[in-house]
Amino acid sequence: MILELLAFLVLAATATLTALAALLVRELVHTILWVALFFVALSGFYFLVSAPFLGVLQLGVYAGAVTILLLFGVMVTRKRIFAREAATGLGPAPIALSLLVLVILATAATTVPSGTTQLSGFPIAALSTALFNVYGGWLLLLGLVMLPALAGSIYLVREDRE
Amino acid sequence: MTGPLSVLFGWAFLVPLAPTLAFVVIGLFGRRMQRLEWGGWVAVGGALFAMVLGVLIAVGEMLTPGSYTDRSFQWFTLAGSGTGAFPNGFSLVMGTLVDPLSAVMLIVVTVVGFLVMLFSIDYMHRDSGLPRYYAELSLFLASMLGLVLADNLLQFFLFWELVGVCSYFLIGFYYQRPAAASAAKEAFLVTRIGDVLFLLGIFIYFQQFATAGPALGWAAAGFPFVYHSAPFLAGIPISNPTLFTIAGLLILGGAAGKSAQFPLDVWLPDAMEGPTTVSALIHAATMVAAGVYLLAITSVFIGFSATDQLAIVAIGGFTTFWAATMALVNRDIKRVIAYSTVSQLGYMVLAVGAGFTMVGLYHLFTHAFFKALLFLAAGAVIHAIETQDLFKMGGLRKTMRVTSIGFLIGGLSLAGIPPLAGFFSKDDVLGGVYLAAQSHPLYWPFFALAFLTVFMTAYYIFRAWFLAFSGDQPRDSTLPQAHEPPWTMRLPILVLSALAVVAGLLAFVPQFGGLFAAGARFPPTPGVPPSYSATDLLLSGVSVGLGAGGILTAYTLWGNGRVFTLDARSAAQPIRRLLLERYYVKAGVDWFGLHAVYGLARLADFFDQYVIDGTVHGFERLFAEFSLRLRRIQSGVVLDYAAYVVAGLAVFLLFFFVIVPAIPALGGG
Amino acid sequence: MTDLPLAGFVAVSAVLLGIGLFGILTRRNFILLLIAIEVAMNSAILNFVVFGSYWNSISASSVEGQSVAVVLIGLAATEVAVGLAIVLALNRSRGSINVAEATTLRL
Amino acid sequence: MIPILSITLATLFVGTLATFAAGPRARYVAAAVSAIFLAEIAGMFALFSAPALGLALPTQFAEPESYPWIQVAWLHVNYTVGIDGISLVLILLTGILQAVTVAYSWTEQRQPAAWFGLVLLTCLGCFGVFAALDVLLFFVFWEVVLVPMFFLIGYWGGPRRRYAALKFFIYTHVASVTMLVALLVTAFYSHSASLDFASMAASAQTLALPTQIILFLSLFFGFGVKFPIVPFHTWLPDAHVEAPTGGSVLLAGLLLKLGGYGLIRWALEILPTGLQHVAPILYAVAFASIVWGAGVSLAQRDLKRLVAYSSINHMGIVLLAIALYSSLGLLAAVLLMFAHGIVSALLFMVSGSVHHTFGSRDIATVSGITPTAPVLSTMTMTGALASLGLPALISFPAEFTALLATWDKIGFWVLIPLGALVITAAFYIWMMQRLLFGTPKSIPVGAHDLPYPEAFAMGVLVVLSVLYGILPNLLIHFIQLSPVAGLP
Amino acid sequence: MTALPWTLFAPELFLLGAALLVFLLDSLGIRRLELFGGLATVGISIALLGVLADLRFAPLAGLATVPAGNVDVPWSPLNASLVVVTSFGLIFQAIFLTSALLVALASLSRRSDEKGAAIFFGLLLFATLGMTLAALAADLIYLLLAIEVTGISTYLLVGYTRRDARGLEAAMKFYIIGALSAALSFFGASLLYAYYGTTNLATLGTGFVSMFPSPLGGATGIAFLGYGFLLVGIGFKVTAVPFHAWAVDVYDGAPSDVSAFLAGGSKKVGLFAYFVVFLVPILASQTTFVCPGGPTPTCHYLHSTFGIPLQVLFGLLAVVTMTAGNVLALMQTEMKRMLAYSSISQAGYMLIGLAVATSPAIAGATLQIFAHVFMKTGAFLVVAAVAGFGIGSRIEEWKGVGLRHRWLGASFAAMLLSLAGIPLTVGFVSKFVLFSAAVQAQGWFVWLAVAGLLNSALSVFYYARVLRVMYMERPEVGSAPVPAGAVVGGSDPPALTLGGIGVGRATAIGLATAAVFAFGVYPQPVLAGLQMAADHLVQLL
Repeated sequence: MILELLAFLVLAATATLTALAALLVRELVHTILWVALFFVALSGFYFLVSAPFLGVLQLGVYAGAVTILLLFGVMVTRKRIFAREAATGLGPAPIALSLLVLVILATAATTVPSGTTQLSGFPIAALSTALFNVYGGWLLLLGLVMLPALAGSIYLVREDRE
Repeated sequence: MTGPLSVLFGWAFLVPLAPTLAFVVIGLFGRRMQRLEWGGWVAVGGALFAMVLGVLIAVGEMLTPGSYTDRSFQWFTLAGSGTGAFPNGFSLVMGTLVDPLSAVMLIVVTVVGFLVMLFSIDYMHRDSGLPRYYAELSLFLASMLGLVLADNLLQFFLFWELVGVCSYFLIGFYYQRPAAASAAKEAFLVTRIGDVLFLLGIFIYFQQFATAGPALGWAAAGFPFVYHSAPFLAGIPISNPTLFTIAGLLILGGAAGKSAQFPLDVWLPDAMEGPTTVSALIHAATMVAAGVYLLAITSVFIGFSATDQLAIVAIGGFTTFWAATMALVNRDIKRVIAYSTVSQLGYMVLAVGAGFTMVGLYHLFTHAFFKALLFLAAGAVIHAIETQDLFKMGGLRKTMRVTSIGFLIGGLSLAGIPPLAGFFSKDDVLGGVYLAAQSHPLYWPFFALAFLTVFMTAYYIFRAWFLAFSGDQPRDSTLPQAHEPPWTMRLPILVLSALAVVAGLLAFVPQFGGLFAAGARFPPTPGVPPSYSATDLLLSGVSVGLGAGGILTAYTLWGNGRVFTLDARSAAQPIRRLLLERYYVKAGVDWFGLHAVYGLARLADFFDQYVIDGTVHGFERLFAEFSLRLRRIQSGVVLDYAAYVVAGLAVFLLFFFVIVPAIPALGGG
Repeated sequence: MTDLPLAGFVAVSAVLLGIGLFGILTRRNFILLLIAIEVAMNSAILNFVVFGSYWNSISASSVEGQSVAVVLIGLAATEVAVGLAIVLALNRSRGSINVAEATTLRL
Repeated sequence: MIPILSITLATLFVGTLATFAAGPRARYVAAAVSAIFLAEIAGMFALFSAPALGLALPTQFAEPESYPWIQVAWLHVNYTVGIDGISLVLILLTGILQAVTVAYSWTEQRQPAAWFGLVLLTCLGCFGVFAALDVLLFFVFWEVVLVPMFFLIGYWGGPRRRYAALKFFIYTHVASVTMLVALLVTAFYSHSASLDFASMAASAQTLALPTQIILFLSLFFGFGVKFPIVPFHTWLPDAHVEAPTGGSVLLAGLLLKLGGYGLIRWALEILPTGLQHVAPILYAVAFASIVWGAGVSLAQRDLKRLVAYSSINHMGIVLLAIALYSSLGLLAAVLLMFAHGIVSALLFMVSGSVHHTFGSRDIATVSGITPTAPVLSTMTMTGALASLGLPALISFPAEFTALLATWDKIGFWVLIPLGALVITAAFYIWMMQRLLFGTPKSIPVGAHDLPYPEAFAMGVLVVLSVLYGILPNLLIHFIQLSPVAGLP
Repeated sequence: MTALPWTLFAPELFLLGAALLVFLLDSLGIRRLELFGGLATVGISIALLGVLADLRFAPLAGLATVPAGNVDVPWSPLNASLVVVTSFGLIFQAIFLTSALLVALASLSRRSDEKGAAIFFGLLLFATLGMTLAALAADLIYLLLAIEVTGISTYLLVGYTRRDARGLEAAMKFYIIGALSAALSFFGASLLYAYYGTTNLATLGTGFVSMFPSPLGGATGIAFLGYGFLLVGIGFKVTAVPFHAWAVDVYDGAPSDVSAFLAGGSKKVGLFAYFVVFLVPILASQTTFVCPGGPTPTCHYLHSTFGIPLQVLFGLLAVVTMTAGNVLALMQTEMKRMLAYSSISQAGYMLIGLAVATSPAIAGATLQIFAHVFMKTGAFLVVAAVAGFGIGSRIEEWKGVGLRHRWLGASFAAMLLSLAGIPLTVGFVSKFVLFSAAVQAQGWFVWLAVAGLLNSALSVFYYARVLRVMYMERPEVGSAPVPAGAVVGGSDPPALTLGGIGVGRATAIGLATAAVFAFGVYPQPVLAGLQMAADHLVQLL
């Protein structure tokens, strides 16, 4: 019990801090490292709430593929993080806004019963059955998202011949 | 009641129709006729027909005393809905009514009309635009006859307006002269003020009679009440005497406008910008008398109110004096006669107001002839020497004998020298007012003014005669050689001279006098001329003496080519100036028109453009400005756009978490 | 079977969303923006997973939440891919991936 | 039963399309359409006069033609057309003005097909408004009028035409929208069975009094802007001044009448109680319009602007007459609308002819045109005199009745419109003095009297104003075949 | 859990098939615009015919007989059905397909040497596919994913010109805001899932009888949060203010044909999503459900507290959206941006339907959506056509266009008048029905109608201004290049020829114009269908 709670707290801290760090560090390559760590921390959560399949998926897709993709993007663009970041025309308003949303969300979170709750996972087989059976439509749509994304992205990044 | 000529009464509508046809013919084919100079003769023909028929009808009326004949058709009708002010609806009619009053007027209008038309043939032959002149004159004649024969107040008003507009056009006949155009405008607008009051007066009568209609057994309310209702009047309960008083005052307003009574008198002297023939016909004999005629036909209602009568007496009496003073000093021959017209109209109004309706009409009758005579004679002078300035004239007696005699007869008649026409009628007026003042002490001052005016009248008209006709030769030697006018002009002068002599005496012919005695139509105010009692004879004597004194004064100052000049430092000089400037009324009216009314209008226009429309523009600018400012949020920076999204999110969440719980209607609270 | 404070998870996901929004609003580097969007997306996925487990503990047949999570992980990855494609095209065309500089279209 | 209204609508529609397509020969097509339209109007009069049809019913419409248009559970819209005496007279006005506008602009050179087509379309819209007995149909035609007028002003107009066209379009559209909302609220709040006039009029009586008052005021604003009422009138001078002559003729002659007609049909008849309760407001607005229109006219130097402001004055009297809510008042209002349609059309034609003959409409600089253009001068005088209410011309019976009704209903308040009559006379007379009379000034070389088409068009109007001035019963008889007869 | 017959998906399959065929042919090296365009046109046409056939032959009044699960256990949080075929959805499908068809037709006339024809038509087909699938959604996640299909396709579609910096900038903005919105949507969905334990649209937001206690108990705050996030996330698609800002830049930067599709087609999917997501809680709050035998631990009825707040919020959103859109458009100098703002304000009108949430209002809003397809798609297509003459997007460049090209001018004028809500056009009818519905609902909804009508009056300003430029002003010398073959001479500006537009585009514009008038004069069949669909939707929910 305590162990789980402790794990939760550690993971929560890690996830939050890595996410922040990823957005705030000056070197883009470091950012990618923090992001990877963030994804790992999230997958830790999934293990914690008895969703090991998702944990693995998270590790594979995010910590693996997405991170590498981002790294690739960084290398191609070869741009350092700009000297001063938070300087849009709106001044400090964005920070205030995101804080405001955060506060409201946190307030709402307090209405959630504060006691511990039982969270249980289920066999991976059940998940896959559901995914390909009941929720097949979602996967189908995911495929339909990926198809134009693939075609379009390739077209977009391809150099013109002439 | 039928008489020898009463079969003609039904055909009375032909009287105005003849000049109407002349108007249409000249209007349509005038330009083609101009070369052949037919236009004038068509008009003369129309007027001749009207005169013959009109006089015959009048004679017929004399032969069947006290009769009246009404022929009418419905103009438009309104079906009643069973409720409201006119439960049975009402119908408006047009028609002709022949009775003693209209008979008198028929004679005046047709005779003077015909003579003036005839006079015009040569008088106007040098002018361009003659078809227009004859068309307008014919239309005027038609309208005037329509007015005279009107059998109800609405029709009366309709033709009243038409004669007004004809007068407007005829005053402005020389429209290229700014003064003429301006005078025409002034005449129209000043009389329009009166017309508007008159119209309201009509409404009041109409409504009152419509209310009383069922009591009178009328199926539908209507306007034919002026004469028809008179016999019933005794049976009408006057439900609202104040309203009747107000109506009488409003009618007086209308009459004052048309008859140039104070304070609406300013237009008539200026109207002399028109051709002299027009002045003779319209602004002396006929149209200006329509106001008096109106008072006469409505006197039956006005008689209900002492206030109205006093108001009429006051207006008439004061105008008599007021206009005469201005005539004393004027240099313009036509304007002198014009002031005299205003003054004489004042006598008529005075008489009607004092309750002697038929006396007023009697004076109207005689005045029409001698005033037209004066104008035509003046016209002949102007035609001959092409000036209107008395101080340039002189000695015309020698070259224009007929004219000078005509003018003399007219002048004597105007001055009230017996046995000329003016004597009898003016005497009757004075006598009547004297009689009325016995029971109405407030009439005295106006009687005094009117009496005093007799002297002034004689003075100013003979001042004019002496200046123009006596002496050896014109004071201005550059004037063209004067000559006696052709027969078309001489004939009307001669005829009118004769009428000016005999018109007064005609009243002693029983049949003719009967017209004026037919006051039985007006029960509250018998209009019988005063009998010649001792007081009357004394009054007549004093009046004639005053007239003679006036003539003598004029001779002393102006006779035999003398010119009386006032010392520049004389105490009378400011008075003379005041009179010449017409008491500054004209200047005041002009100022009022140009600065007060037009100024206000300009102000309103400014307000309209810059405040009302400015507000509209303000809204436009407001939106534009708002749009331009709001557009700045579209900065092109995608991060800003994201911020809007998040801000919207924040607003929604705040709405759900702060506002919804706070407001019971939304499910919170 | 684990007992954990549900509110804690909700709080974590809220904080993650907040960080994501903060990143989206303040970063100008397109790649950092992509990362911020991923953070926000993952907060949603976390919710789905956690509440999926919760509802599953109530009714053994409820696999909805985790199924959603699976699909969303795929979707988020696809989005990153598309985003990167746009980054590359933009970089090639403008020579910059600073999104705040791309303001040709405005007003 | 002959569906003459639908036939007329169809012929007008086909005629309009044909005119658009006719190219340079558009004017002949337009003339033919006008002739057919007039013939059909004659047919309507004939049908109306036929006693066998038993049409002398006060509040019913002759031959209502009704077909379902939009029918869903909660919304019943029909194509319903029908006319009563009021519509009939205004339709006659439409026919007359269409014909004379076509005649007046016979020699239009710029895009003639579009010009004549748009003129016909405007008249089609007006006809539709006068014939429609359904809220939606009414509104459709009401707005249809706007578009061609927008183009007429904006393409063929004067120097500031674009501004004026936009202003006209937006200003009146805002008002229309208000009117539509009020009508919809009336229909739905009273649970009217359909949007048909009869159904609306029947059910609206069930509304609560405050609702009726608010709705009436909204409708009044909506229709009032078209009138136009002070202070919502400033679109009018701009639109009129910038519009081409034909446009002004239709604008003043027909479009202003839409406001009056709408107020009678869709406000007075549907919400009579509302009207009676707010009558003082209407009086006040009417008085303001009357006095303001007359007063501002006095200050105008531009002939067209003067006539435009005088329209405000005259329509103020119409409003007053309507607000009286009496049989006589309503009769006067309709008569006055007809009269104003004829007379203002004549005066706008005069302005147009003065403008292109003498190169300016400034009455302070153009002076003494009578010797150069006697016919034009005569037309001007007739128009001005008719407009100031001279007897024997068309406005007199109307104004007279209106004022009588006013006196009958509200007593000495009638002094306000009566006083304004003097101002009206003043500005017309002064205009005539400056424009027609006096020494000829700034008369361009080669200035000539009216060309035949213009003289013909104006001549027709002059003849009509004399004819109806002398024989007003020709109209009054028909106007009374309407709710006019049913009012107190 | 019920399997649906494949035939129901025939339209979608045709679209998918066409899309795949396009990509396949492209990868085989066959690069012919006519071929791709033809494929797309045919595919969309067949799909549209299929949808229309469904509408016609399937029971219009009660299509949702297919997913029996929905009907059998309406309150089950575990309902697994993702797809439901409703007449409402079918109508939306038809709307989407119509927009796509017009764009595809017009795009047939693109320059045939243009690169990326395959990708254009492929993405267009995919975007359309996503929209049609969204219209079948019975499940929130399914709905959001389908929208994502459209989203991803359209991001790329906007940037498909690849070399065009403006297009790429637009794509970038579109993408960032779109991805943000997607994240917010899914976060909202996760909260709703947390609260209700289901993602089934028919259940979400209802006062449901839960077999299980929600972990959140009565903490409706979480659900409110979920709705708030969804409002924002979908609001991006709808271009509701303040989530609209991207749209203007994107419509401006994207090729006009793509803008036509975005404004005419893809934003409607957001509205559809609004309808199916939010009508449930709104309508649920209007009905009372009582557990048989009173509330028990296993049957407790949560009366939906979301209804009125959501309606108010939608009302505010509608008013703000239409007003801001109109005000922003007032002084606009770019044609496409003006049309974009106009599109935003039109979205505001449509939102009234949600605020009022009666079946007439839903029908009215749908009619407005239907109308908007023709007006806005048509307008952007004309802009593209006019651009073909070298006349750019600045409004002042359009001087005299109406006179130079009568047919294009007349079409554009018709579109503008329709957008402004002038009668005899479909835009008027739709507004009339919509605002009538608001009035019919009485209460404060009347003010929505008033606001809408006043706004439509305000909008007249900028539409009329364009008409003024097109018809009442002469082109400045040299400002507009005179195309070869134009008739020069006389005082009239040179006329533009019909040939320059291309048959496909001319057909598309012609169809749109004809529809604007045809449905404007006789909307009865469409309205009756929409009303039935709306009635059915309301019953279903």
